[in-house]
Amino acid sequence: MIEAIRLSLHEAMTEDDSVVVLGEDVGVDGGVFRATEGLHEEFGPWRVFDSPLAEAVIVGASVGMAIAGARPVCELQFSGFSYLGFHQLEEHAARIRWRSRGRFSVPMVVRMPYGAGVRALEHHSESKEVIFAHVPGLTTVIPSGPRSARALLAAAIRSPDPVVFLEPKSIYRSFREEVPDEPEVGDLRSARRVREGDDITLVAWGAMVRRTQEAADELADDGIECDVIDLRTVSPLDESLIVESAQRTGRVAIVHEAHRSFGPAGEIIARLVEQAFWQLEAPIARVTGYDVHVPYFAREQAYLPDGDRIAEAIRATVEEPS
Amino acid sequence: MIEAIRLSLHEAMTEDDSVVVLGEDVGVDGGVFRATEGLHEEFGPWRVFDSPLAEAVIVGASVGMAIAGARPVCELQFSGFSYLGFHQLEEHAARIRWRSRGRFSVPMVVRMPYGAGVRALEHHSESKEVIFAHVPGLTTVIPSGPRSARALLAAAIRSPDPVVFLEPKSIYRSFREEVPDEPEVGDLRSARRVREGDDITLVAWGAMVRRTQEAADELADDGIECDVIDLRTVSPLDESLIVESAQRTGRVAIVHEAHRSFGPAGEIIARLVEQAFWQLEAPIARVTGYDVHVPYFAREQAYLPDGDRIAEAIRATVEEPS
Amino acid sequence: GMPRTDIEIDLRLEEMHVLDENGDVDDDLDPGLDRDELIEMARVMLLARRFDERRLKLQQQGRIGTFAPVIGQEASQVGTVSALADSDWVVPSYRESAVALWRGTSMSDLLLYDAGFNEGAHIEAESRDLPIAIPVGTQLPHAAGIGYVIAMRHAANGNGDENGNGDGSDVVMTFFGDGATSEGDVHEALNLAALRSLPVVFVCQNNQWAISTPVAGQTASATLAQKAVAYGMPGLRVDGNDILATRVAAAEAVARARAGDGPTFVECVTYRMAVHTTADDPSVYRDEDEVEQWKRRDPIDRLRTYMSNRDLAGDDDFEQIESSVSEQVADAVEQAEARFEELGDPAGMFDHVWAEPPPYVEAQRREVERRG
Amino acid sequence: GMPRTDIEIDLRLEEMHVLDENGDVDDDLDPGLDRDELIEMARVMLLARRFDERRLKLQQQGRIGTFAPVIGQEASQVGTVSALADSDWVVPSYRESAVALWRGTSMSDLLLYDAGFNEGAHIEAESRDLPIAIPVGTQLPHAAGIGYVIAMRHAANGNGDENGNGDGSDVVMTFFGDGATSEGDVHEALNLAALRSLPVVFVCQNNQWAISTPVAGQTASATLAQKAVAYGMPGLRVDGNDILATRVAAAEAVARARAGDGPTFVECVTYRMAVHTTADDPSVYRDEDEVEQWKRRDPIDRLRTYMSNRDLAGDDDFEQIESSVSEQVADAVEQAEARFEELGDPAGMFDHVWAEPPPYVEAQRREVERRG
Ligand SMILES: Cc1ncc(C[n+]2csc(CCOP(=O)(O)OP(=O)(O)O)c2C)c(N)n1
Ligand SMILES: Cc1ncc(C[n+]2csc(CCOP(=O)(O)OP(=O)(O)O)c2C)c(N)n1
Ligand SMILES: [Mg+2]
Ligand SMILES: [Mg+2]
Repeated sequence: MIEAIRLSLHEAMTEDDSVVVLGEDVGVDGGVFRATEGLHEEFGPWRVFDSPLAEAVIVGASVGMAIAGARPVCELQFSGFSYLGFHQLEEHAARIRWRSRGRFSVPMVVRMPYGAGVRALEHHSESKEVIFAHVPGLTTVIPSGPRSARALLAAAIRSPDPVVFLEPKSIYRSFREEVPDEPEVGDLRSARRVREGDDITLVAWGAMVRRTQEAADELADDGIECDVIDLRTVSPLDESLIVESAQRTGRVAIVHEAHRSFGPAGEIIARLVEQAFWQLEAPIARVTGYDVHVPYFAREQAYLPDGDRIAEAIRATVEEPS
Repeated sequence: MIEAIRLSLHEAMTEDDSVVVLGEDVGVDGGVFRATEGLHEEFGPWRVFDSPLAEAVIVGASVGMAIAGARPVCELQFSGFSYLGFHQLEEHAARIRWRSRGRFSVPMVVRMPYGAGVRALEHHSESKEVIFAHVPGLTTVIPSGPRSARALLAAAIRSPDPVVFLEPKSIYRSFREEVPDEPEVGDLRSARRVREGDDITLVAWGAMVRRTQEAADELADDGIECDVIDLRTVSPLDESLIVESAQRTGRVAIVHEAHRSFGPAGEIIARLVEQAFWQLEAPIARVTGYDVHVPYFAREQAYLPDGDRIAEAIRATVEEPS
Repeated sequence: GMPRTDIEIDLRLEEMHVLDENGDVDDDLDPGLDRDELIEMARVMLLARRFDERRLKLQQQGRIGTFAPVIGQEASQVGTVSALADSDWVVPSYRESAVALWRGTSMSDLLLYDAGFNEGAHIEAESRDLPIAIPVGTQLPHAAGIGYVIAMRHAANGNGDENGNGDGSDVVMTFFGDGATSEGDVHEALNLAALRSLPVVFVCQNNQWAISTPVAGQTASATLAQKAVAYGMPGLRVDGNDILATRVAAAEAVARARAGDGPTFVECVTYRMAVHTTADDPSVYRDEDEVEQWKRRDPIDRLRTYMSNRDLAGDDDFEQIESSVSEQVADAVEQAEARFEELGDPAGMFDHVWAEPPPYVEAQRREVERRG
Repeated sequence: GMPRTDIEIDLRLEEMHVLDENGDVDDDLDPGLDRDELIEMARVMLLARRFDERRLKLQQQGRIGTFAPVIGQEASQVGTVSALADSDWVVPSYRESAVALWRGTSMSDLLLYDAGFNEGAHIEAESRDLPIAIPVGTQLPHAAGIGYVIAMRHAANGNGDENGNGDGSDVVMTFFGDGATSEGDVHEALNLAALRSLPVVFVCQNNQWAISTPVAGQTASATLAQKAVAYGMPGLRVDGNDILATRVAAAEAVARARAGDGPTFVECVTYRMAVHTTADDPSVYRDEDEVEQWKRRDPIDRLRTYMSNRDLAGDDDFEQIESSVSEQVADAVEQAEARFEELGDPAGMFDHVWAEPPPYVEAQRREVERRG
């Protein structure tokens, strides 16, 4: 997926010379995950800015760049450090269009490696997307694989409003996928069905999509057919697909790596209760990270939802007598 | 309520000389809402520290103070500026006990005026409690009136772990309530039933409790009896009372001023779906702030849940045929 | 050898004033502004002053909400902003009403804003003035970002050297207070701007107070201008109640920025003569004496004395300014109050949040419309 | 008059070195440490070096995860931390393994940490060493807060003057890098510490790089020490590969803090000889030449030369240190690997998050226990 992201950045920079890449170590080094490799050499030190080590001004200067007509794509080295720049997102990026009554807008993207699973240090495994998702005016995207990452990033860069683009680092290099020769521009407002089934609706995003699909494959052997939805954009939430699916299957499980309490599943459940209550045949299951700090890496896999936990939740939900 | 808070601070400072109050303008000025009035004069410039204008170090120095054995109670002038210090909460306050394997702990309180309704400027009307509620290790408290504010603040100061104490500024001076002569120490782990009824469960906190109670009073005239629960502590969530009530009434409405999407109601709904699914007789209603930035004050009352919206949601939920 | 040596600071770090308290002037530094410009400066300073006086009354009457008066700081604002071209950028905090008036912002819009209507924040299509920023110091990163884009484009267009520096770029001027210097964002923005030699002028209005906190309670630094040393940036500290000094300093900083020689930290030493905002009661924390002291250095009086001494304007000119300003303020209030009536459709809260609102937000808007 | 004058900086801001590259010493500044202490310093420096070399291998073999080697910075760390008493506080970042070893942290704990076990972060009950802080610069506010409590108690106990300053208080020493100086938290903490004259020593290890960003890409400031000017704080810039210089500077700063005269900014000019962390490949962004240059100033070699020149230690002493250190490292690895086996109960992730976990978190723990 990291190559798809690099490709997408390269395509955007080639096509539009107002695209500026900035962040810690994104230049000469090409980024700690190599997402920006080669860009500094090709586009030079203005289009690709090795910034000082200062998250607030990385985000805040991006806001200014966007106001001045550029399309900044800034990288925060890990989402666990994004909180140092969060106030610039909440207080400004998300509000400048509104505050200026449409005079200025903030077409910027904040990319961050996100999530657990790469045996990293503390703060390098965070998944607190709900913090961004709760802010009006922000779009929060989490791709689940190379092709969607490339297309969604292209869409994010074109978006007229700010986008938080969370890249599940555990799938940066975990599997390959063909991407078409031609650039693709995704849709930031729609979820995608990645498997069809009538027995239960599974909702996941990011690295959890694959784990969920694998669990679904396994259960298919037992005759349980899962409808798997990759949210792609967490917020604004595309409720239509989820609601339609849940109305059909009557049973739902949501899988995310974020902490459970006050996590993103709550919103999905709330919408389903509002819009599919009468069709629900069983409690909605949450398979999530626990309500503890992501443990150091010796235990991180025990923190993350895995095939067993997902399968167990699916079985329990499907077997619940209605 | 502001007097109850001041009283509670005074009681704590008198009883325990490790309690330190700090923040912008909390000293000589007594705080922009006068919550700390008189403390500087009585306890001097060490116990009451007029800090520089710098939220990250207000929170971060409080973390250090707590590590060194003090009980800091810092004030952030408005919750809308808390994001500048949020990383210190997420990365340190909430984690130091865990990170140091229990060697150090962080018994600190972060007080902040919170919520809309006082005709204030932008950023002075925010209610993003979910951001704190989602962080493991943090306790998030929102009192609903003088007596509970005093008791809960006393408990927060005594808490062995960090507490975010959000003070709904619209009820700072909106109504009076007797407080007992003796100091009271509240319970940070329990919600409280403030009205009994069998027809519907209403969950609210902070300034919304009163609005909800008023709506409940009104509906009682029409024979609708509401069970009203004041959450008090948003996180860790005391699910037991809510679940018990919902199992009994079968119908629930949640009232909060925060934005709806990815807001706190989602978690309550998720728990109810997990634990009271079979007793629910109607979709759970959310009466909340909208998914837009809190508008400037000419429209803030239209943003906030009011009696009409609450009553309408209650009626719709109660009338839903099961 | 010399194992222990002082670190030399190789930066311009200067203090300056032009007018003395009697309106006398240092000829070497007198910028020699022409009469029309001086009259215009005097007019806008007075306009800002009278506008605030009126707003304080309106607020007391409950006709508008809280706001931050500029009274006492008019020279710090008009002197600096007047060194800009129209095509330059302005990045204000929340106290820059004299800046806004100099730049042509509608007073009735400002009143609308004060009355709690988002519509009051309207900005003209071609304007390069950012909206008010309330979170202290957080606007400085924006100024750096705008400066970055200016420098980048300048470099791309082959103007200036490979660093994008050279003659004639646009300039960004940003305003902040003494209290703001404690904020991390201010530090990060100053550092970035100096690192990349961006065309930004940082105007720090040291009005002695951050609400109830005096400068001495904010930092142990003897001056705020010396904070520039941390960034390898030149610093200028000027008498902020001396409009010639603020103008000279700003013009120098603007010229440096325009020439591609990077940012300057300009400290204007001034005084907040009124309340912090109308929610504040300064009698709790400061002496009326102090205010009286500063009244003697009133920036409007000093400009007037200078102009009289130099025969650039007489009493009748000032009377005429006074009456035109009064009329302008009265008109603006009337206009604004008429608009208060028209506005307030609650569904207006949904305007401009998104370029394209999501369906469920549209549904919320319809709900609000239905309720009316 | 003098309308335009330079701003004088009334602060000590000095550069200093004690040892030259040949191990010769400036007699005026030689702290005259006794042989035992020098031997102990040499031992811990070597221990840190060998420990890192071993960890780099273990990491390559996949037996531990990523970590940040201290190689090249041993004098910056041991020289400074050795100026503290045991009862003083240490607030580290993530690269302070030489500091940790000086303070007696168990090497097998460090290895456990490197292997991803939270148990490795264990801290002894009486220890005043904070755990590793990974978010760059965010630990400085903690140092300020600890310093605040020390000063407050000092004042309350009637020690020192009304500012809590006077003889004999505890001291806090905090460590951070060149890159960290760009962070807002560092700025805010320095400002607060200077404002209240807190007993904090700020040790900035300028190892020339923040991952791939050289100091010149971090700030336009000519030195990092001069950043102290922004806070009205004294600054010292020392040769960070000269353990006598780092020790002298730290001792001076510690004495100042202990006496109640406030914080000091100490810049140790040193070099990160190895990778940033094992996830990093420096060949992408820096020349091997540069590394070679710095190798000539290896802090361990320089101390050795000094000690030999002064007949404080000979080859056999160094051999003995070398072999005891090797043994210690080998023992620690063996011990740690034995512990890897015992640990890893997944439910351990719930330990120490709360003093009293909420019921639903307890239920989650039971779920994990059930799964095993
Ligand atoms: C980040 C942030 N924290 C706190 C506040 C509350 N507040 C508003 S103005 C102010 C003082 C600002 O002082 P200064 O920077 O000197 O500017 P002045 O008001 O004097 O113009 C404070 C604390 C805020 N608006 N933003
Ligand atoms: C707030 C934050 N942002 C980014 C990172 C990622 N990161 C880890 S170390 C580092 C460079 C730090 O450089 P410096 O302060 O010079 O310390 P050094 O690593 O050289 O010891 C970066 C960017 C981080 N850990 N924390
Ligand atoms: Mg001020
Ligand atoms: Mg470094």
